[in-house]
Amino acid sequence: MSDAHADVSKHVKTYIAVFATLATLTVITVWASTWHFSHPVAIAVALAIASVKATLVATIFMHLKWEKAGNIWFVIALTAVFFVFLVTIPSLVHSDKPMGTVFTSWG
Amino acid sequence: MSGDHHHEPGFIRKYVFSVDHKVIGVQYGVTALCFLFLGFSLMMLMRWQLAYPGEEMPFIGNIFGEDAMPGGVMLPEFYNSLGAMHGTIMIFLGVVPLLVGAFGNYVMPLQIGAPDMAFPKLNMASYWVYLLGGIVMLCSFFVPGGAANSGWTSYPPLSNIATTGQTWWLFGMVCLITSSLLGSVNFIVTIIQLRVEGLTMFRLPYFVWAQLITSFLLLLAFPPLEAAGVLQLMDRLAGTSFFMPEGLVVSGVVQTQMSGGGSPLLWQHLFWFLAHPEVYVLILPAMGIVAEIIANNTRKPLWGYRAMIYSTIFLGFMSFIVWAHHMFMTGMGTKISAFFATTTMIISIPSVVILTALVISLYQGAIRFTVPMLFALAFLPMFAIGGLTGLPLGLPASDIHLHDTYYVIGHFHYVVAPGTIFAIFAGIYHWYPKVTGRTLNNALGYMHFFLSFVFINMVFMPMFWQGMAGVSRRLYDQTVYAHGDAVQSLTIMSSWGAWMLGLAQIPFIINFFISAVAGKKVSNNPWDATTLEWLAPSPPPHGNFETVPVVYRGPYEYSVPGASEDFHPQHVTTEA
Amino acid sequence: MNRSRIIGIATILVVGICLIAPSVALGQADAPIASGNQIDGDYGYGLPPMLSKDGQGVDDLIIILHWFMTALFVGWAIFFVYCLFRFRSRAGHKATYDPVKAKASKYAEIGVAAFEAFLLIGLSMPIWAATKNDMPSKDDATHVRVVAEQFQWNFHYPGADGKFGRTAPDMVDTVENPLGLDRSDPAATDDVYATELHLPVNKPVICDLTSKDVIHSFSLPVMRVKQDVIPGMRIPVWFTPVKEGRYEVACAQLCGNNHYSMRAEMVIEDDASFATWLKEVGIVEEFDEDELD
Amino acid sequence: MSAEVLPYTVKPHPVTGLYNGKFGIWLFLASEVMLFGALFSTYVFLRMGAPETGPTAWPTGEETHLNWMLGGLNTLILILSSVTMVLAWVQFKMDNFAKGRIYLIITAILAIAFVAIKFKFEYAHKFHMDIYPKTSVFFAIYYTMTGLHAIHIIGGVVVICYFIGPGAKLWEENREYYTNRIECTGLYWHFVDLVWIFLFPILYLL
Repeated sequence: MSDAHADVSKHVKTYIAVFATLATLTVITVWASTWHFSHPVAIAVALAIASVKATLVATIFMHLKWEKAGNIWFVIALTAVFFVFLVTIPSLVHSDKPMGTVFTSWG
Repeated sequence: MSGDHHHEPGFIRKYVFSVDHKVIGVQYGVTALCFLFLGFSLMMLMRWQLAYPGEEMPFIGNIFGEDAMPGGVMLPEFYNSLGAMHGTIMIFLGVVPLLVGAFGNYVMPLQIGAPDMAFPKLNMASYWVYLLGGIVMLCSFFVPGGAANSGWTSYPPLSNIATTGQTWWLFGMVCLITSSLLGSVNFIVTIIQLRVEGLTMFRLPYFVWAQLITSFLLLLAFPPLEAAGVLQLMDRLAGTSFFMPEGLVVSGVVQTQMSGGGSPLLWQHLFWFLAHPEVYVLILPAMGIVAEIIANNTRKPLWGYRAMIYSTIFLGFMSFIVWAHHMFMTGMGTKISAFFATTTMIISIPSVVILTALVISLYQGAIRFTVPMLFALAFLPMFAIGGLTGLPLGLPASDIHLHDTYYVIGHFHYVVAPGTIFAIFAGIYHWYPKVTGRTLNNALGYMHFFLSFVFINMVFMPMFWQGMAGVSRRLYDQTVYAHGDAVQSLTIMSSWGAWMLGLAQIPFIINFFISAVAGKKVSNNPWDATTLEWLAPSPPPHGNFETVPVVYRGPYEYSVPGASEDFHPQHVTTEA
Repeated sequence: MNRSRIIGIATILVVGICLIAPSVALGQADAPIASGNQIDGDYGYGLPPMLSKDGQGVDDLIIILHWFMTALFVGWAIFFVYCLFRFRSRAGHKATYDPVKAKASKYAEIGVAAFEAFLLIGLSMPIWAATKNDMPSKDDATHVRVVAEQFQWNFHYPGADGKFGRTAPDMVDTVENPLGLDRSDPAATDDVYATELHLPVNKPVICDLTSKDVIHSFSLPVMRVKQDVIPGMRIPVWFTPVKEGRYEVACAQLCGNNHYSMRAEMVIEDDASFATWLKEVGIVEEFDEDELD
Repeated sequence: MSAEVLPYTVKPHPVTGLYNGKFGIWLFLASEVMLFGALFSTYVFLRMGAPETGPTAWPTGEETHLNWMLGGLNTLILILSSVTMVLAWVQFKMDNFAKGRIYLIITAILAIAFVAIKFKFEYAHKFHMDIYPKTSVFFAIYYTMTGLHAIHIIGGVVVICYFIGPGAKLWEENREYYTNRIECTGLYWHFVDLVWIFLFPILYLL
């Protein structure tokens, strides 16, 4: 990061623009939640907007857009892969069961 | 870069709150060895109850008080506490701190030619948080109801309804995990950033590679258990139901105070997401130590150095996606079990590659049977047994019979006890001269090795037969079952093996302390080794090297043809 | 020097084996089983008796695996010991710098991988699929609910109507109604509660496993059946006993202080004895209830 | 003391392009991803396991008793604080200490506002309504996730205040080092913001 002062000051505009976008997206996501989509669609929309916002924060505020260090990309990629496994696999136990299994002890 | 422009720090800064990686390494090492012995002592107590159930413990039966051992006979709750704490102490307070905290801290920066770790203060914090975790764990023995007694796996709902000791256990674990996280960040940055000139990634000693991959496992696998620990603390302290379904009836009392809606399986997933990579945290640095010692004592480059590194990377990656093979019996269908059984079979291949590479490294070598080499050599067949017996447990069908039996205990103890702990001993004998400037006594060392080798097999080999017979693990008294009673003789044999193994450590303990002051003084490089740590003075001063070394070649250039010496250190400029 | 070390190793190994042998022999004391009932079958150092129609696959897999493991280990160990002896450091012997071309190891690794794939796909997966998916028809099977609690196994038979009565947590009484059975439910009138698992021989059995408190594990070593009992779930297991006799039900998952004593007995008997027993236990149950009223 | 001896504490490594602290903070964030990942996993697990109806069904909309306006306001506050954080770094980078410090102070104030809204209006209101973590698994995960997030915010505030106050001495000694540390703090701060970006919809809106 050997940006000259001018380079960095150029970013300021970008930062403000990103803030405006993020604020707008926040409003949109709240607004969208009042549309009474069916549940899967509502979840998809909300998560999609959140992902866009997160991407903006990561690329601009966290400087990933200008980041050339391969190590950071490597760590992010590795973490992303394991994150996906961690979040998805445990929930699969609700569907993949021995025949005849039910989720109640009583009845 | 020499340390002479520093103010000489005071005693406290130098030996207690030190930021020097070597002092921290030694602190870790000594603390962890004490915990290792403590964990082993807990097991020696349990072995009495197992071998002679319900009989009064001789000599020391009365010192544990009426709450734990009335009339010298162990109570089941005390037995369960000992079991849970044996596992916890051995893994989290003994072996990992030794492999990573002690060897990693002391040896790794020296091997990469660094003056210290990248974040020395973080390093110090890591040790003190670890010690705090250890003290919390120890204190838990003295709270009402005793220490945690729901196994080292702490499966809820049992652990949720357990006595206060479990809360202490959780706080202790949060400390230990935090300590490991601080350590792992430090290790990765150090290895990537602080290597000296010329030391490319493929000139790194295998031990450093093992530490690097281990650190990634610590970094990414431990946080989920920290989260799970927080969730269990919430369950215990705030009355939530993360791991509790509705409609529980404990001892005839309907649990109406909790909302229900949780699942015990959630804990198991989060726990094993940590605990399977944890197995590789226990084994990879051990392989690293063994590889160093084998290369040095065969006087020959490691066979398949690159293949070993690629295998280790692959092993580390795969270790994150095999965790549910611990959970085949929890009501898993065919799809998830097929996925996890497949990944489990796949992960066995890189282990085979590494083991093969290490044994082929012996071929056409000139093997010196030094004490560290004997421990390192013993590691190979012991790890092979441990690894092979993992196969029947990794296949869901054969796991039906063997799951949660002594077979499992035998399997993972072969990996970590005669496996990893032998590697730890090998490392201690190997690097002791670097730390103290003196060698350990050889005669005591051989005695320690041979006795340990015989007795440790006497402890764990019978467990395979017990497991085959179907005896469940964690039984306070297996003779209540006909199939357990039939193999009680094996339990007695194991117990005697354990006690004899305890006695076999006496030569080591004597050797460890006496040699620090009275051992034979040696040069900086007593083993004629090639890696950078042997360039530094013994013991190395603050800042490690008198001049910053430069590296010209790979780590294991032994017996180079046409050279006058049979070793060619990494930092020597001249061609052989 | 080296020779003396090898002699040392040999001596210690011999001494070790000498120590092991008598301790095995000395340990063969017969202690009585807690319940005082005679448990059938020969139990020893190998696999316990296999008395289920479908359990042979598990045994076969275990046995094949152990031959495979032994072959691998012995082959590996021979090479290992050969290296230790042949390439020991001695006067006039020098290590070779260049790596040996070891094609054999590559083939061995590929062989191991291929054989593991066969074990997994050829043997383990079909057995597992059958254990999890091929539930026998409920019409020809004996259906039992197994209710685990600290530290006892409870067995609930549906009685003549083949229907289990309603159960609820607030009905539970540790002494009088461990199942939490609602006797006002018409399906519950003929339900039978027992603490021994009686099953007719040569007929498929379906056990629905539930737990009242913590995780237990329903283990029938002689049937090669094991399944964790997870609170909040009802998980079925099935098997077909083929030999009459009295056997053991074990808890294989740490469930608290007296986990070790969480043992029940399983009696496999002919249809007639089973029917008689069911009737007797049912009468006792109702008798108890009359007395309480 | 050791800072002078150790290479790459201030200047980036010629090959990796990173100074130690920046690499370290990224690794730390990776572990944080896994920490929150486990909680997200818990959320998904519990939600997918919840029955359609009955007392343990998953609450949505009004049933959550969560005020999306307060949540939304907090989202905006946190996003704004991310901007001021990055602007602070820009000012330090341009050698403008006084301005940078003002931005840091604004960041800290915004963060404190976030925590105040969280505790004073949201938690207090719910306690008042007798809604505690033990009320249902939804509130259990709500309190745990937002609580852990709030602890991260508080931790961040402590660090920012340190650099406004006693840590500012470093500026005199080594400007680049100080700016680097602000950059690392910023990376952490944006990450905390990023977590909230996900927490807000999954807890308040869905």
